[in-house]
Parts: sequence; structure tokens; C-alpha cells
Amino acid sequence: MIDKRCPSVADAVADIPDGAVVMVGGFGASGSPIELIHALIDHGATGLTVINNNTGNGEVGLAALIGNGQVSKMICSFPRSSQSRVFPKLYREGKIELEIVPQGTLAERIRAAGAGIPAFYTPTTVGTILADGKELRQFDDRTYVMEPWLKADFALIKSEIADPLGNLTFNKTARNFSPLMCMAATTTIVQTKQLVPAGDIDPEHVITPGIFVDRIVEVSRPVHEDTLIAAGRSYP
Amino acid sequence: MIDKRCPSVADAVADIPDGAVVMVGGFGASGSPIELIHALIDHGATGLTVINNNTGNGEVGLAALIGNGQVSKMICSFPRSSQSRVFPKLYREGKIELEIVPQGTLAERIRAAGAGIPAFYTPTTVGTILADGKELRQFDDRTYVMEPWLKADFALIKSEIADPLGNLTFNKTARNFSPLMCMAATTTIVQTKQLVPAGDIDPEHVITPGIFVDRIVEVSRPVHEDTLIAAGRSYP
Amino acid sequence: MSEGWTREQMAARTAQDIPDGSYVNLGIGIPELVAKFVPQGREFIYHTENGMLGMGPPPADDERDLDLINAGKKYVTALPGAAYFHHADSFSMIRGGHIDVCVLGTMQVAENGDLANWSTGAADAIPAVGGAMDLVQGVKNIYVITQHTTKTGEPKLVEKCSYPLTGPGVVSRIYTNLAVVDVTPAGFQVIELAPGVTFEQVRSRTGASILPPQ
Amino acid sequence: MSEGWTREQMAARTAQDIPDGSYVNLGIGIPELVAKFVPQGREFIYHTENGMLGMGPPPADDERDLDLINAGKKYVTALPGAAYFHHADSFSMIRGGHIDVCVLGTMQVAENGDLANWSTGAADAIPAVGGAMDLVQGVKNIYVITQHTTKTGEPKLVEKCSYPLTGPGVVSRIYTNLAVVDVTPAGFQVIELAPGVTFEQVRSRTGASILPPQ
Repeated sequence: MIDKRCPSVADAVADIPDGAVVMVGGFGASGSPIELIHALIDHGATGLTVINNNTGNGEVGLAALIGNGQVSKMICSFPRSSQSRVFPKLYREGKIELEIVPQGTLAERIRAAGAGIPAFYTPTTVGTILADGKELRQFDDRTYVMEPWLKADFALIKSEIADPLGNLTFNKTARNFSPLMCMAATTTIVQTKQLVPAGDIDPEHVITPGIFVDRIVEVSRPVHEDTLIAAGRSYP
Repeated sequence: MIDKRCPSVADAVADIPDGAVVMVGGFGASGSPIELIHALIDHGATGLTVINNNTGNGEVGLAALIGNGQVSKMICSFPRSSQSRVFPKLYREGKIELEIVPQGTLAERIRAAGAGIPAFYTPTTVGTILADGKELRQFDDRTYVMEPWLKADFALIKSEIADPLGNLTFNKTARNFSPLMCMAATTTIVQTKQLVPAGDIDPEHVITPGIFVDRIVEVSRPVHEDTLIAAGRSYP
Repeated sequence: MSEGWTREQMAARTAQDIPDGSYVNLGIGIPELVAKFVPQGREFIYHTENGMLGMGPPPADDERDLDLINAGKKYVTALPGAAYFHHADSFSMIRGGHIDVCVLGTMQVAENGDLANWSTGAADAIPAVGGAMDLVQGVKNIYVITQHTTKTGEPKLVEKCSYPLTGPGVVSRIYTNLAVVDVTPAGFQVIELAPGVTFEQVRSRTGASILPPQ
Repeated sequence: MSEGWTREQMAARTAQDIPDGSYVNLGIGIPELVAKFVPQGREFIYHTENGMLGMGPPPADDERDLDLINAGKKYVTALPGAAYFHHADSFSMIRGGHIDVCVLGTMQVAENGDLANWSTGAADAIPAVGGAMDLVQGVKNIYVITQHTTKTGEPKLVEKCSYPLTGPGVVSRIYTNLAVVDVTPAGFQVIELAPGVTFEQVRSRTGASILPPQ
């Protein structure tokens, strides 16, 4: 019988090695798999390349992972925000590398990796410094830039409902990059608020089919980054 | 107020001109918008290029449209099937053109059109005669072929539930190419089994967001190609 | 700030140019105010990059859903007929030309429609682009709402942007506190002056040649 | 057909090589029979190109759902834990390397793993490729089930395919009525002979050099 359940967040992330490329779901606080990130902090892998739209907020979750010195490179579209202090400090000190990718190109590069598409063309960044050094090409009299797929070794994902086969649903705008990252990582690790038997999710309502998921941990009362920050928390 | 409802299938297809490129949803009989296709037969536009995975069955629906001499070119992955006689006859007589596209490439080219991606690379067809004349390129020591987007002027789509904003759901494997075609056509015309007020479809369960849909006609008791063929029916 | 249109008036003026039934993406800042001034009898559907169509107004503080935010990471609501989707679908809507209007703030706009609104290019600036470059390339009509000059009085409508571009030749219309200005093949063209503002005032605060209302 | 394995036995033998928990795509014909012979204690999840994971066996005639079919356009069922998705997602699973095993029928297989199963190349043939070229390029393991020779006795395992290729060098293992044959850097390699079949019989009906079981 197929059963992708994993007993704890610690077990789920235990084999992430130093130097791994890790996608982290979420857009800002929404959809951020805080418990899995904190487990990765406890686990201690370093030299990570992390792919996320942002760079975390406050001193919990992704910001805490960065602050703990475990991340050597961020690939994201928007590394600043009102409560983002950890990344800017390390970046200015030259202690962390940054690859800036427009948000839509970031999403499409991740999808391409999951879909077996090694490269595609997009109009985004044409005529800007972010296209410097990239290959340009004309189609139908318009100029496009070629962008390569973006793969990862691991993805850390937060879902709303999951079954033991790995079928997932998400909650509102917490969906964001997560279904794409599930497709693009060699090993996709999911924390879910609710774990239900196979068949309980209507096949019409599955957002991420189980084929894209490797491990599931139930975290039935997940903390939310916004709540932690409002409470002045930090991790560890 | 936004209301994309259209009074009849005849009204819905009335402005499809001769020579239009028309995507038709469905995979074989499943998801085929029979009533819209029959309205297009009544309407009489000719010289159409039709994009569908197949070429219809029996003498109803897509096969009837082809048999009526309205289609000058088919773009599809699999123009044969056990009950497909109309297309093979016309093809052998040199009366209809055929562009054969592998099924996955067909789906991805349609999605690309809807997503603003003018071209992408795929491993599919590399080393076969279907890659003849196409541009090849190496990525990570593997060879890929470049494929362009595939757009249409109109898409004819069958949905299960729709609301007046154009949000859609589909029924089981009748989903197939339809959500992609909704994205890729300038004007997307939908026949739906059930029309409900805006808000009745859970935002989590919407498969095709209304932004991709232009016209909706309620066809509350749609005929099914399999049923028509079993009954020996033909159209008109 | 005290002359010409207020922020709210700029937003209201912008809203008047958006046709009924439009799919609209609003940038952070003054553009967000457009949603408060939808002309009577019209309906706009709001898209937010992080995966929703049918975005509604902010919730009351005690009705917040932590998982329902907009691209500016503010709490929002969902209207009847809303839909959620993932980022690749969301940016397919943008890049694929499905969104009718995007209203953005800016640092500079050039007379050829070049937009610079993502980076000062300063040596110590941390680059952060978000979805701006996708929006300007993909959305059918790019409108800009901005004060006519910076806080220190520098023109924001210029011959050539000195800041790094978000996109070349992408802006079609500009709503400032002083005027509504079109980007035309002949350069900036004033379409309408704010009440009490003269063309000469607009011209003197514009960093490029600009044509008077016709 | 009367010698060696039957169609069912070929399918059963194939099923034994598929690990528990595999995501499997079965082609039309003999490959479909694999689903009947899942070894005890194992579970496979079946993918069908037209948009479903968790495909179950055919329904009773009176329980057919006209909108629930497989890629061969036959009526099927959905098992608990199934999921529906559109064609781009379905072929992302294929092309993106997410499917573990695909079992296909064939017209010819060459000693270098070339597969020809979509067209005879005859002048009056109507080309029809379906998803075959996507499957052979994308799925991790391509297994072929086929009679060892055509009905007229021509070898289907050959030095070089005379029919147009579906994909070059894609097949890893072949299950015929006579033997299980691996495609190796040294060419065809018999892994197992069907009961009562000699290596000499296999060799005489193979259109390329073939190595005996080790």
C-alpha cells in the first residue's frame, strides 16, 4: 500500500544535505511551511540555495533559516518587505548571494522544471538590465528572452488537506507557488493541516496530484508567521 | 454588471467567420461540445482550421463538421479511431490538410499561447521524422526541439458548471484540453450543463477562471457523441 | 501635494477611464485607491498576482483570514465569483494578455513610455522586482498614477529615465496630481488639466517637452 | 501464439518487474492486461494521458460514466485517491519524468532500444501519433510487451527499425511470448526464457544478434 506519511517534521527533513537546493512554498507569510523550516533549522544543513518569492519576515521561518547562516544563496523576486531585516543585513555584508528573478518568470521556470521543459521564451525583462547577458530572440516581430527551468532537490510545502497518496489542497491565496514547487523538486515534503483517508478529497478538487508529493507530515495546528511576528517571537 | 451569458448556441457562434482557427475541446467523445459544433454546422462558416486531439467519430459533432466540408485543415495528435471514417476519406482524397502534433506537445503549445510564451523546448519527437525541419538544441547534454505556441480565434468548450462571470468546472476526464483552449483563444465560447449564480462555485474548485471565458450558453441536457453514434444518428 | 488633484481624486479620475467589465490589476500605493472609485454602473474584477481573481475590499480587523492576502501582502476579501489559482496560472493571465488594465505607481516615466519603478540603481540598493516586469509586458493597458514631481520637486515625467527600466515603451497614460497625460508617438500629450492648474504649470514641472490639451 | 507465454502470462511477467508504489502508464492492447496481474502486496497507481491518476478497472456496462474514459477511449473507473487534471498537467507528469513505468506495444524494437510503434510509413497511411512520443521521451522506464514475431513470422526485435521511429534508444526491457529481453550496451540480452522455449528458438526468431541468459 502506498503511504507517504512521515512521523514528524524532523524525520521529514532529516536527509536534506549541506548544499541542497530547497524550494520553500509561500508568498510572504501566506503558505509558508513554518514547522518544516524550523525543523530544517534544527537539522542544521548549511550552504543551502533557497528558492522562495521573498526572504522571510521578522526572525522566524525563512528569515530565521537565513539568519542562522544556513543559506548561501537566495533565488527570489522580492527580497525586501516591511518586516524583512535579516536578509538585507547579510546581503549588505556580502554573506549571502542573491539571484533576482521576476515573479512570473520565477513561477514559469519552476513549472518548466516540473513539466520537462528545459527552456522557454518570455517578454518579461526585455529592454531592462535583468535581461543583460540573456539570449534574445524575435517571434512575430516582438523580442523575447530565453529562460531556463529551475529545479530543486527538495521542496518544503504547506497544504490544507492531504491524503496518504499525497493528493493536496491549499487554502485561498496560500496556494501561490506551492503546486509548482511540488512538481519541480526531486523530493517534495509537505506539512498538512489535515490528513484524510484516500478518497476523502473529491478527485475534481485535488490541486496537486499525489504523484508530485513524496512525504507528508500532519501539523494540525500550524503557527502562522504573521502571528509569531506580532507576538515578537524568534527561532530557535 | 458582468454577464457573459448568451441566449443560444446559434447566437454564440454567429460571428465565427470563414477561415477562422477554431479550437474544439474534448478528447474523443468526452468533453466534446456537440451542441456548439452543430450550431457551427448550421451557421455554415467554411475554410476553418480546427484544433482538437482527434477528428471526430461517426457522422455527428466534429466528424459532421468535417464531413460538411467546412474544415480545410485539422491540427491534431490522433486522426484515426475505430469509428472515424469521415476524416480518413477526405484526407485520402486530398480534400483536407493535416498537421500532426504529439499529444503532449499539442497541449503545451496551446497552454503556451494562453500563457504568453511564444516558444518552448521539449524532448518529444527528437530523433523522429516529426522533428524534421524543426530547430534542435542541447540543454544539459540532451537534445530538445523548439515548438511554437498555438493560438486560435475561437474555442468551443463544454463545461459542467458555469457562472455568469465565466468560472467553469468540468466533469471527470471531460476536462482534458478544455481549460487550455479557454486560455488560448481570442474568443472562448462555452456550453455548460448547469449555470449557477456567481458565488455558487467554491473559489477553491474553479478550474477555469472567468477571465478566460467570453460567452456562456446553458445546454442543460447535452447529447453525448457516444449516445448519438450508438443510435446511428447523423447531423444535420 | 496641495495643488491639483488629491490622491483620491487621481484614483477616481483613473477609474473613469476603465471600461465596465475590465479585469484590473492595481499596484501598491495610490493605485490601490482606484477600487474605491468605481463609476456607478460599472464592475471591475480585480486580479492579484498571488493567485486570485475577484478580490474584494480589506476585511474588518476581526474578520481577517491570514491566508487571504493580496500581492502587497495586505489582508483582503473574496467577492462572489472569485477564483483561486497558482502562480503559473496567475502570471499566464498577465503575460498572456488577459488582464485589461494595470495601474502602477512610478519613479519615472519617459516620453516614449519607458517606465522605471523598481530600482533606483543605487549601489547599496537591494534589487527587488516582484511582478512589475511581467505586468508591464503582459497587460493590455498600463496606466500610471503618480505625483507630477518628487517630494524634492524633481520631474517624474522625463525625456529619458535615469533609473533602471521596468519596461521600455510600455506606459500608455499617466494620471498625476496636475494632469492626465497620454504617451503618444509625438511624446507627452496633456489630455486634461486638474481644476485650477494651468498648462504652463504642468509644462514647467515636466522634464520633457509636453503638448497642451487639444 | 501457442508457444511460450500467453498474452496474460506476458502481462503477469511484466507486472512482476514493477516495484510497489509505482506510477504506471499502460498502452493499448496487451499492456492493458498488466493491471490484472499486480503482484500481491504491491500497489500501482495508473495514469492515463487524458487526465487522471488512480484509474480503476472497467465498469459494469450499466455503471458506465460517459465522461470517464482512458486514453484508449474505453470506459474506466476512478479509485479512492484519484485525481483529475487537464492535458498540460497530464503531460507534465509524463515529460517531467514523474511516471515510473510505461508499458507499450510495438511494431519493432531495435537492439539499441529504438522503438517504432506509431506508423508503418506506408504511403497511404494516415499518421496518428497520440501521446506515444511524449511517453517514450518522458517516462523513466519504457517496457515493451509484444509477440516475438509478426503474424507472418517476421522478427519484431531487429538490428535497425525499418518503420519510422517513435523514439531513439528509449526501450529498456522487452517482454515477448518467448523471453524477457533487456536492451543493453551490448545489444539484446535474454534475461529469462519462457517455459519450454530454448535460447536457440529465440535466436532464430530475432532479427539481430542476441545474447543468451547468463
